[in-house]
Amino acid sequence: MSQLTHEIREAARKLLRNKQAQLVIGFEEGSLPLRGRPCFIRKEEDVDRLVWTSFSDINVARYLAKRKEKVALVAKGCDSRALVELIKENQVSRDQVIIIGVPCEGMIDRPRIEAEVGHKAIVEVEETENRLTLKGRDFEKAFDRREFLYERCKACDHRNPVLYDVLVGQLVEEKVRESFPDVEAFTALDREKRWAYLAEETGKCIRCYACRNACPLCYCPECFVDTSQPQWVGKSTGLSDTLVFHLVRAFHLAGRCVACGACEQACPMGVDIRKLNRKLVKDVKDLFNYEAGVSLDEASPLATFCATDPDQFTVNP
Amino acid sequence: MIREDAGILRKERLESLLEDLLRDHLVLAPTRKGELLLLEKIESARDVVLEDGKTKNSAKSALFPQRERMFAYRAEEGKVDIQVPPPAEEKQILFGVRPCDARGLLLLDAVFGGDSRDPYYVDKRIRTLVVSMACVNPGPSCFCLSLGGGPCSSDGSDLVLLDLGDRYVVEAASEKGKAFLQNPSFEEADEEAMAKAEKIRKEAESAMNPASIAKALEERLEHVDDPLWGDLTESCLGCGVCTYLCPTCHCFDICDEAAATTGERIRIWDSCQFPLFTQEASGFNPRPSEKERFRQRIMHKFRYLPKDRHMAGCVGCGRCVTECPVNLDIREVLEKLSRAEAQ
Amino acid sequence: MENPYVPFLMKIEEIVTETEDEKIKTFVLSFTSEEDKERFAYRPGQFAEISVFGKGEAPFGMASTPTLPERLEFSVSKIGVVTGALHSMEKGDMVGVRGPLGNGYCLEAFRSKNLVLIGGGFGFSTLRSLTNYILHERNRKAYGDLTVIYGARKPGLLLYRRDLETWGQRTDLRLHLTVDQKDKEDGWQGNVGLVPNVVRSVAPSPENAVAVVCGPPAMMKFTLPVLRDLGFSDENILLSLEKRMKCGIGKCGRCNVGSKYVCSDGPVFSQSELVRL
Amino acid sequence: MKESGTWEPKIVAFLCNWCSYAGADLAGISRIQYPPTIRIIRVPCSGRIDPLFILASLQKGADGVLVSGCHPGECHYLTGNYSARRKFALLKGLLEYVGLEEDRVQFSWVSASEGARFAKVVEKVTARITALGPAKQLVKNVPGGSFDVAAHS
Repeated sequence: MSQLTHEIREAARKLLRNKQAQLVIGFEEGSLPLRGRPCFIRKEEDVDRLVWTSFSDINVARYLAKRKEKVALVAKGCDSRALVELIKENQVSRDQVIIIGVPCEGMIDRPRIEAEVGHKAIVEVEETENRLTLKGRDFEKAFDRREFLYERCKACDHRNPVLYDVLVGQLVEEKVRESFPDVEAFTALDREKRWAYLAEETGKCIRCYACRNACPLCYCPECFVDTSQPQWVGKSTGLSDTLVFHLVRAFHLAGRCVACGACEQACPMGVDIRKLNRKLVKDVKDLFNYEAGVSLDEASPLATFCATDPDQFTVNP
Repeated sequence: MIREDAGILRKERLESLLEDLLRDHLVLAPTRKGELLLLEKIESARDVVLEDGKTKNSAKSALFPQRERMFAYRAEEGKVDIQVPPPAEEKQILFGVRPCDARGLLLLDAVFGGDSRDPYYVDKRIRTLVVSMACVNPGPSCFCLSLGGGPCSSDGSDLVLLDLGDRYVVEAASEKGKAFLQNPSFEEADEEAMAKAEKIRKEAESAMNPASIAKALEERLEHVDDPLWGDLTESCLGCGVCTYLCPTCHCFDICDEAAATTGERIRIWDSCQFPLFTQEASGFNPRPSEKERFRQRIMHKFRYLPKDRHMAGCVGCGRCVTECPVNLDIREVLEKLSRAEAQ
Repeated sequence: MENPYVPFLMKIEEIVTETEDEKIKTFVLSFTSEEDKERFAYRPGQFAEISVFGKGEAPFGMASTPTLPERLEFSVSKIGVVTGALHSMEKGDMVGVRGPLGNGYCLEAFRSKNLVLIGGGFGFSTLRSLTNYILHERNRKAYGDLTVIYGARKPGLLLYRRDLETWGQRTDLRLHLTVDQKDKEDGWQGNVGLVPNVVRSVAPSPENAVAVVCGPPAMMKFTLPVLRDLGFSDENILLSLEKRMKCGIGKCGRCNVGSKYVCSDGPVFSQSELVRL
Repeated sequence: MKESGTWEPKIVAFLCNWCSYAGADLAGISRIQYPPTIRIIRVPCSGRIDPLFILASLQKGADGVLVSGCHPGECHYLTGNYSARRKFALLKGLLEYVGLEEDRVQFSWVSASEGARFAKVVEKVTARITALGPAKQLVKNVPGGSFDVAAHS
């Protein structure tokens, strides 16, 4: 058992025992190799289900909205950032949550590992320090986990929780401020190439809405794709409607997206959803000097303005 | 001849067989699109990927596509003209689907066939030959055995291929399949091959770790208000992954896509996991939360369909297990329901 | 192969605004071909899917009676996309119709029985169909006593005013109208009270009788125990359910309730069937 | 669409009631000529514009969209256009990024007294969109003139 797992369990046990929290939301082992999953602990005797692995990759802040009880949340950097936005948007009250902060060293990119072993069935996984051993029926392969992190985790500059009440483990060193080489590289492509890429990615989408439903900040009671009067977006999988869904969803997350990757990770079809979000994260930073989910005090960029905001994009005859 | 419903296909003849079929068939087979393994129309035998397990999408996509035109219309000056697309002429082959997917077609047959036949499905179905690939190496999420199928089951297939290493044993499971075996690519099956196939079949079955879905489940499902449902569904995101990728889920919506005077009526997949599925125009929703919707999914599959169509709405393919974004494992749900006493 | 998803065309002959709030209109439709008319042999309690091309389809129970086979009537409450579009249509416009769908009321089982029809609000439309069917001179003798209890929220929301007047003058039918509330100005002389209470005070005899209930969920829920108290057995209480439906032929899965589909197994169920679901 | 050669674009123009709409009116009563390419939708403020309005226009076959509001600092509701400006900047960037033809969606500020400016904006916007030709990228393919059953299935 890792030290972090141990410390998370102890923190949860204490909070439940002292009745400081009625519910602990954290991670447990999944039912399959390479999988973790959210878990909901209400009794002290269940605390040992909690674990911390390279697969504790779901954004659990998603489960906070509309709860009545006092909740302790096991939060890595991105969970805590989502929580900051939720608090700012009055979806969660700060007093209602006890944050068990976990410094995060990145989560493993499951699809990439699966491709690495040639899509063979993985039956068992062992994790020790930075070593990951995968076993199948007729193979065994070991990896350095640091080489197989999600792209978003490699680029992450908020690995430590930005907000916490209890800290487990030791804070890790943060990377230097992120630049956006991916966005710049994509921008440099021909317009036709960019459109073709997005059309192809959109073409994979099956409109299951896993991206939206996994997103900690997509909490609208009625999503714009679901309204019928008027029906803004058609329900079928044609390029036009599907792309408009992704564009507007990305736009609704402008200045709010904390780059946790819950969307792309939930997507069963491997659609490059973050392509759009990353562009908006960059523009929000460049144009309005704002970064989502890092400060409780700073106003959200689309809820405020500045007289000197950029204007060059308008037509000036 | 040992058995007239069995034959041998040497692996080196697979490509020429497929090329041959491609001449006058629409052939759908597992193929890679980037990292995705999809059951899709192939252009060349070389696109086929038979070894990598099940495709991301299920075989239902071939017969019950996510989006399908029911008819086109033109409505002008008090006149309406409706045009129904003519049924496809081309024969199609689903090549290399897994036995779970083939078995799933039986449920779709029961739903879309039967009373008031669904012409869109049935037209395609009668033109379709299903050649499945037995699973000699079932994955950790597979549980077909728990639902009456098996890694080498022939239910729903016309032919089943079983990999012996250098060749396939091919068994026909229908008259259509038998007729197909007349193709000169196949050779006569020999005793040794058949015995080897049987051994592999047994091994594949014993390598599986079926979920223990007890008889008690049936009785337990009678208790709609079981408090266990709340605990079971706490992590559910309410997305449509499980139902859209499921080989048996078949719920759909019908809607119009319109320009000013012309348009089309389409049907598209829908999911019982979405609030809009049952929400009435007044805003009232008989299934207001993930709990009721998840329960409906389980009930429909394991209680209603067995009564109504004499077959569970689940073939144990495990797609919902591997693809659920939060790993809400249906096997565990069923096990818990089979185990616990109703309260 | 017969395609059950393709509608045939009908022409709007007349549009009757039924209620004072103009939210419910009855559309009188005529067939455009003799074949369509012949194929559309229906019984009260069945429904049809009406298409507004470009907007979609929605299910409506037939409010007309099969004894007048030239015309179909549908009462439409303006709440959603299709109903909104229907409400803006005019005389002469074309709509698509698919049907008849569903099981309808089991007329064979009603023969020589006393019938108690209990309707609330908009749910009364198929009971109007049934009432007019039974009152037809060819049919009346085949059935026993006929009691109709019908309520709306306000007097101005009662449907089928003309029918109600005619029925009120007949001696072979006991008609009890009620409203939940009345205004001072509307001059309502009749009953004031909720449908379940009216059923209790009318107290129809369960002897050789069948009760048919159709109305909003709350009304059905509270009427049920009253009927049971009066001695009606669950087999003799029929309910017409309303659910979101799409295909109308038991395929699309939307209206699944237990192992039944409201569209193809219903919409009419006996209470004893519903208890088992 | 007219015969080839005489094609002119259809442009949906969302105009703020308090400025650009009045500006368009002024252009009209001042008899200032500008291309008859725009279909005006009056909105109470440029802050009312939801990106969905713009995208839905393109889906339904508009060749371009123009959004025009009050000059920054002159909003009838004080700050509506300031908020809108931030949204528009992000939207414009996003649409460009995904490879939508850049000039399909354009924004401008025109006051109630600027009839001539309004005409010039329309001229410029029309010229750019005309140069692009009919929009294809986001248009939703509904069986149209050909009424072709085989297509799009």
